[in-house]
Amino acid sequence: MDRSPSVNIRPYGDTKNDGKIQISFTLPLKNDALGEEAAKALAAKMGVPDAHVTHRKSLDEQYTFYILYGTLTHVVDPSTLHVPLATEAAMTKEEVEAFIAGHFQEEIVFIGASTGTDAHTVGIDAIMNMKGYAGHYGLERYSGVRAINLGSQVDNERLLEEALKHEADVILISQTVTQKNIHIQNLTAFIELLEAEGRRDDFLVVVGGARINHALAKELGYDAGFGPKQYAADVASFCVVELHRRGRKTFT
Amino acid sequence: MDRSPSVNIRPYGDTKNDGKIQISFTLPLKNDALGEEAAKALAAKMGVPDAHVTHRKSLDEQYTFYILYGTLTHVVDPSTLHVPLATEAAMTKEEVEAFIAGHFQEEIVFIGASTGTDAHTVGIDAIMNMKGYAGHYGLERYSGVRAINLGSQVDNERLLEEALKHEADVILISQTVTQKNIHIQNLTAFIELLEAEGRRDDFLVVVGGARINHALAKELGYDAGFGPKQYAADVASFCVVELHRRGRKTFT
Amino acid sequence: MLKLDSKIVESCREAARVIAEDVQKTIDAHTTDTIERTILRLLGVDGADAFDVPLVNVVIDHIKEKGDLSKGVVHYLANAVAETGATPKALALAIAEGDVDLTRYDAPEKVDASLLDDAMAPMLQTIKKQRLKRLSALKDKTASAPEKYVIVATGNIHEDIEQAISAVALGADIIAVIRTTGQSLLDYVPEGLTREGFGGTYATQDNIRLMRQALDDAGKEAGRYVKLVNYASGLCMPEIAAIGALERLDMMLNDSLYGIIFRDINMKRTFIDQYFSRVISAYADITINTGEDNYLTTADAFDEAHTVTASQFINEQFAAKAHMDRRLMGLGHAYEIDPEKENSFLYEYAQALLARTVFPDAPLKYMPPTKYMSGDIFKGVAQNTLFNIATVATGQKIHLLGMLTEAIHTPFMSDRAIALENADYVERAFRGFQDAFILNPDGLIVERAKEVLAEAESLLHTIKAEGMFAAIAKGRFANVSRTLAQGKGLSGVTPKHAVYQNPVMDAMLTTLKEENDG
Amino acid sequence: MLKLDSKIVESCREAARVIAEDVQKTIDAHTTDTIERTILRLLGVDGADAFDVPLVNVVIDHIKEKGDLSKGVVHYLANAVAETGATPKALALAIAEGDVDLTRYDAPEKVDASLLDDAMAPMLQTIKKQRLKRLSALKDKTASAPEKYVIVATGNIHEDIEQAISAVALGADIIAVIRTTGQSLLDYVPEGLTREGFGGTYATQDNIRLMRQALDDAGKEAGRYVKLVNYASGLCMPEIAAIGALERLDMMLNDSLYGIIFRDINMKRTFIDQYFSRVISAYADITINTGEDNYLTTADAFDEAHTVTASQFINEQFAAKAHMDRRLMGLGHAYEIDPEKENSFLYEYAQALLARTVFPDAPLKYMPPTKYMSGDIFKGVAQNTLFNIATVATGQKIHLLGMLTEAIHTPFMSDRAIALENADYVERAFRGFQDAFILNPDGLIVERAKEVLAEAESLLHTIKAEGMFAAIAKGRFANVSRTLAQGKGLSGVTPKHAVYQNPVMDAMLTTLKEENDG
Ligand code: B12
Ligand code: B12
Ligand SMILES: Cc1ncc(COP(=O)(O)O)c(C=O)c1O
Ligand SMILES: Cc1ncc(COP(=O)(O)O)c(C=O)c1O
Repeated sequence: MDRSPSVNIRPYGDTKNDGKIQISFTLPLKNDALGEEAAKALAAKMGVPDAHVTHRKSLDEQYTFYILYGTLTHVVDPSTLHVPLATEAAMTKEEVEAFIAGHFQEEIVFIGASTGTDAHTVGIDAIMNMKGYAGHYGLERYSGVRAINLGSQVDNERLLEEALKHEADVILISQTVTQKNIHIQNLTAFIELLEAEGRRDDFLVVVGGARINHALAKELGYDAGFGPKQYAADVASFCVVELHRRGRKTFT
Repeated sequence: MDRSPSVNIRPYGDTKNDGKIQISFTLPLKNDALGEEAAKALAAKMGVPDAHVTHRKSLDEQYTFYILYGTLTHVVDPSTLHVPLATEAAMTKEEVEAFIAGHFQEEIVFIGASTGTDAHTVGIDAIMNMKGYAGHYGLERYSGVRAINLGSQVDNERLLEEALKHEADVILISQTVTQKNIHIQNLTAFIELLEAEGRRDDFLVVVGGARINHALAKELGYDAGFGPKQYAADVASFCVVELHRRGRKTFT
Repeated sequence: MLKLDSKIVESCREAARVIAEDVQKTIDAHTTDTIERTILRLLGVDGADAFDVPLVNVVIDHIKEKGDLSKGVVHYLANAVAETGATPKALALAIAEGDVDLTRYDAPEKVDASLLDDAMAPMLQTIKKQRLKRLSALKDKTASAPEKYVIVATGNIHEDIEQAISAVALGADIIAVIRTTGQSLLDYVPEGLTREGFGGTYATQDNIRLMRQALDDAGKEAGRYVKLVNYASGLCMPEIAAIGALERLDMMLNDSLYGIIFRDINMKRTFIDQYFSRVISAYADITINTGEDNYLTTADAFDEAHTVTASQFINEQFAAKAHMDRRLMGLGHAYEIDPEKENSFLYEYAQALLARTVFPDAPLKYMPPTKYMSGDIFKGVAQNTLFNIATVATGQKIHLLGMLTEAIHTPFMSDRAIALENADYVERAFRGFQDAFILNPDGLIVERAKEVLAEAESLLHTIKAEGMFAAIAKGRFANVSRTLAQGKGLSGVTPKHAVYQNPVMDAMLTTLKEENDG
Repeated sequence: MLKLDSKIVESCREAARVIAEDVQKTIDAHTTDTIERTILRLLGVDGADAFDVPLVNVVIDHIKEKGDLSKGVVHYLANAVAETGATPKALALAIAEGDVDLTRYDAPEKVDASLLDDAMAPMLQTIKKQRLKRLSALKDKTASAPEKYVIVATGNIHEDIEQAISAVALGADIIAVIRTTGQSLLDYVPEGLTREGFGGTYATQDNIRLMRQALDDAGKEAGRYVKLVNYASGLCMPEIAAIGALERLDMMLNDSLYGIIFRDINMKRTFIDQYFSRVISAYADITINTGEDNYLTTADAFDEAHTVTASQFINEQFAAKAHMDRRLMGLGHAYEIDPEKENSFLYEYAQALLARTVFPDAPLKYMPPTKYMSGDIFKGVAQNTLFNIATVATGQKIHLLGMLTEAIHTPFMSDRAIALENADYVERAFRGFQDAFILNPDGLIVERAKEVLAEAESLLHTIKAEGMFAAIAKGRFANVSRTLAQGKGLSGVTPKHAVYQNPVMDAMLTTLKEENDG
């Protein structure tokens, strides 16, 4: 069997390019044959012309949940795709430490917080605290790094104040609650604050969280974004390389 | 809250028209950031431009399973949809019996089988046998009906032979195995056989099974098709009305 | 049930009693802004001024500005009501308009608080009526199976109702309206119906009333009483408790430790607030839910299991101090052990059974897996299934259903439906579990339960020695450290003046004491 | 384990022994087309003629046309080989070309079967080698946890391999290649690699060999031996058993009752075939899987539970007659009780434990829910989770994993991955279950197990009285009735002539008897 990736990729169930796909959603329709047709019609618009409704369940008189299986007609060519990543090949902790020792005159100061009304600290702690997460030590444990973790529910204003006070090089922001895009509002507000204060170029500003990725971060005016299964070494790699590129604190 | 169905329906998560949808599929790509982009690109083609890959799991080095959530931009207007159903308002067993007593001179003969290599009998038994299924009696229990169940793995040729021998009015076929569309082949062959023998108009020919519906049945040249959660009364309703319409065995 | 050494259990309880008693000294010596606002609410003051500032805030801010809140709002209000003949609400409106200066009614001695009886009586009457309504609605109910508890959290009260109706149709017994992120840090209770929240919906009196009505209607259709839950923990603990009592909430999240640890609320402030809020809930016959389960989201559920048990003992004593009946103490625990861990189910079982055994009368609130839920919804269903089994098999009472999308979003209508169906299925499939199996007295589960209890005992004695405030500062709960002088809301704490009085709490306590003796 | 009345168990076993003995008389008196073809295969005949007809079929059809199959193929072949000096395969090719008439070698007396020893020896040698290979690969394996068994069923052997490699990477211990629908009704074993099957893939020698190689490779990478399974039941039972023995299958679905009931195969034909097929598997040290689980797809799993138990007793005796070691008897049972039923888990538990207790040495094959699986994949995950728990908690051996899409399609790669992850999770979470819990001797589970055993005993005695053939005609299994004169394949049954000999079976039985005595 030829296992080399082809150009036009389709989903796979049990036969190459069979396009098999599973979908589920709720429609505000009562649980009857018409609703089932509506579900199939939506699937058809999605490119699944042969969808089977394998299950439909009334959620109450006006709502029905549908599970569908079918064949997706769309294809994707991975070679045309761009992967928005802050750092392609992250260094290990030791490599980051060596890089710092080899390139910078002073220690690098990271200041971080979970901002706004967000009370989730596990993510920022995972990146910053000694202990780290899932076997990856946090920045506090890195030689050449000073890590200041302000905790959660920190106002944008206070975060900037503290960053200035500690002469931070990098500002780390964590956002976990994303319902109704509250994180977008809050993250945008911080960049606006930095710009209003004329401080945008004084820091690398990095954001992370379960629903954050690099593309979104860039879009919002951040230098980088990190999400699930990314750890201190990933952020640190990006930051030290970028700070070095900007000539900050580097050997002359 | 206005609970009347709107014209343009979208999926519903927790806010009217939010379009929330869940998708899963496997791609023949290794588990990395590029694969994730490919998954999102496919979702975008499906009309889910903001899909989040909430999970990706390596199935082996060359395959990855993705779970996505996102917002579907497509809408559907249920008023434009046609519901292909054999019978809109099915009668109860008693109503069917009364209808037969009131309209036909003789008893109606149903002959049924699970055909080809299909060994699944539970479906055809559900329709035909005394006991029925899920609390719905089978045709054998209907007064005015003679039900002959040939069981499973019955050749198309033998089915026709027996139908002629018993002077059946209705032929019932059950098909459960649908992999690689084997049922389509088998069902098509039966209609071709009927036509070749010049017998297509001698019977109502009805098909049923887990993946069968009326639209498919019509497409294949059958008079009707029935699927899950349809029972003897549904088939009987359709058949007696249709036989009556065709003037078969009816009072003059 | 487990066979435990009753001496150890008693030793835990005794240590917790001393710990709570020690904190109670601070509680008794202070009042807070929200306590004073609560008194006003229970004297009939509601609504807001032209700038949407709640009238109760207007009045208390007014006293803080012009007078001395340590004397208590009653000190100013009693004579004002007596002299003007106006109701507290009318006075509040006048203050908002700038027409009245309450501090004019200051007096050197304790005022005659019974001057406010006319204002207070109808409010207490309302609470009693609501209590009776609930009791009679539930009187035929034999609480056998766990009660299925689901949350709604759309941010929009109208959508919340839409979602709740579906949940009721599918068998939910209890609906909790999660609060929007950040509300617990607001030092006021917002007003009106709201359509914009994040990760939850504002807890306002109007929102609660609307949902209560919707659940009463849906419950009528479904042929059963559906319970409503909201959240008191935060800077407005007693106010929300009062609103809950008036609007017939049936359960109330109510735990200072949650606020301290996870919201960085000042510990003094919230312990003081918690006391009054629990008195109110006890009086209104509202079940409280405590938040020990949350510890396991930041601390390891296996290693720190005993901190949950210890905290339950302490919360029991805090509730007892508020004269709360045991049957209202919905102490929290959770199914949060890493699914990678060998025998995770058995350890969870041990923990759940330990809680049931030690607190036999408490309607324990049992939280589903959250921390180890991931974007893999199919694995999530399996995790929730195991949790549901533990719930049924150990006979838990308040069964918070896990959502397969826990790691993704606040629940969709379909997520809840899947959860309810799973819970039903497991409940049916395992109903006779306790009849079929006996615990091996030398087996893994019994051993683990004993171990956790022993560790809890040791922790409780340590805390007894160092005091609750120090224990929190040392990060003994949830691995989070908070100090006495730190945290939000400290400025709202005031030592009570010699003339201070809280006739509302006194009235409630009198009733509660009578009931307990009766 | 259950404490059961050993007298009842013995009474069941004794009745089953009589039942099997009775059927054995018919078995001993007959041969069948496929048995004769099997002998040829084990004398080295393979391949097909120009029209893709397997040579073994060519030869047997030739004898049926020109001679008398009741004398057996050996009767004709022995002298032909001796006289021509050609191998059986060369002769078969010549017959296919029309160059040889085997019936020319007819003889009035029994021929000297040892004339075929040279042809037989290398084949038996191959089987022994394969057996040794398996044994040495498995020798370090301590069979503790249930072995995770998944199916592939794409219809295309190349895709099957693709799917199997993924399953191995994710922890599968056993891979079964499901056969295409209808193969069991073919009175020949198709030849070559195949890419077109429906609901499964053709079981051909080439397909099996290719998959065996793929699993050996994947297993090497994964650091463990991966078992391969295929299906013998049907019209070619012993032939497929022979192919399995030669190609190192590790397990073989092998049950006449399945064929009779679900494939409408004539009972005489398939009982006769089954005997030889089990001798071959016993000789090759291949575990058989029986099909009692299937009964519960047409009969109610609760009401008819005892029919499964009774059938297991009978299958045990049929296997014993074939000199099969108990550790090769993968008797089937299943988790098929309606999930709507109260205490479904506990009843399933009782049934699973009953089987484990009554057949302590048999590596029971435990089937997941199939009948009550629906298009609701999320509920399906929950059903499979409960099944996995029953598997681990009762210590089953062969753990067929349930698929969340059971009601929809043969498994996708991702379905299997979800199933494997679920099984792993449950296995870890419940490992110490048996240490933690003791069965309540007066509880639901024990009571139910006793009830089922008692019903099984009564059924076995009824069958003993009426005979197996009559019992099947009465629809005692799976609610399906089949009669002796009905069903597919009857024309392939021939009473043995006085000169009939089967030296292959004799050689195997001799070895097996020696082993059993040793
Ligand atoms: C633990 C938890 C809590 C704890 C938080 C304790 C604490 N001190 O952090 C408690 C119990 C207090 C809590 C409360 C609430 N929670 Co909460 N909570 C969770 C939970 C279970 C786990 C989150 C977690 O710790 N993940 C582990 C960490 C390590 O992952 P992570 O944050 O993604 O971090 C990783 C990366 O994203 C990245 N990263 C993260 N931050 C940063 C920053 C930088 C700079 C970088 C480089 C990288 C980075 O690195 C980390 C390691 O890879 C999730 C559900 C779930 N299973 O995901 C819900 C969840 C996040 N909570 C939620 C909600 C709504 C709330 C509440 C608002 C409502 C309520 N339930 O009462 C409250 C209030 C909190 C508030 N206002 O913020 C929702 C959010 C929904 C949404 N998408 O908007 C979730 C998804 C649950 C749900 N389905 O409803 N919660
Ligand atoms: C029971 C069963 C079996 C039993 C069958 C016993 C018997 N005597 O019927 C046994 C164990 C023998 C079996 C064997 C096989 N099975 Co099977 N089996 C099932 C199972 C578990 C349930 C099917 C069932 O009985 N449903 C209940 C009935 C009542 O539903 P129904 O057929 O849909 O009927 C309803 C309607 O469709 C309608 N209807 C049906 N027929 C008709 C006809 C008419 C005229 C009308 C009007 C209405 C009607 O009315 C009924 C009531 O509403 C399904 C999985 C599942 N949970 O669905 C797999 C399943 C159908 N089997 C499958 C397969 C592949 C096989 C095998 C080929 C492979 C194997 N596993 O070895 C074999 C061989 C069978 C063969 N060649 O046909 C696949 C089919 C995949 C596909 N889509 O192609 C399934 C889906 C399992 C899977 N995921 O792999 N199977
Ligand atoms: C006891 C308790 N109170 C309150 C909350 C919620 O508080 P907030 O509204 O601050 O998120 C929780 C969260 O689960 C809790 O357990
Ligand atoms: C014992 C046994 N043999 C054979 C089969 C499959 O037979 P077929 O290939 O005829 O579908 C099964 C099905 O599960 C079985 O249980």
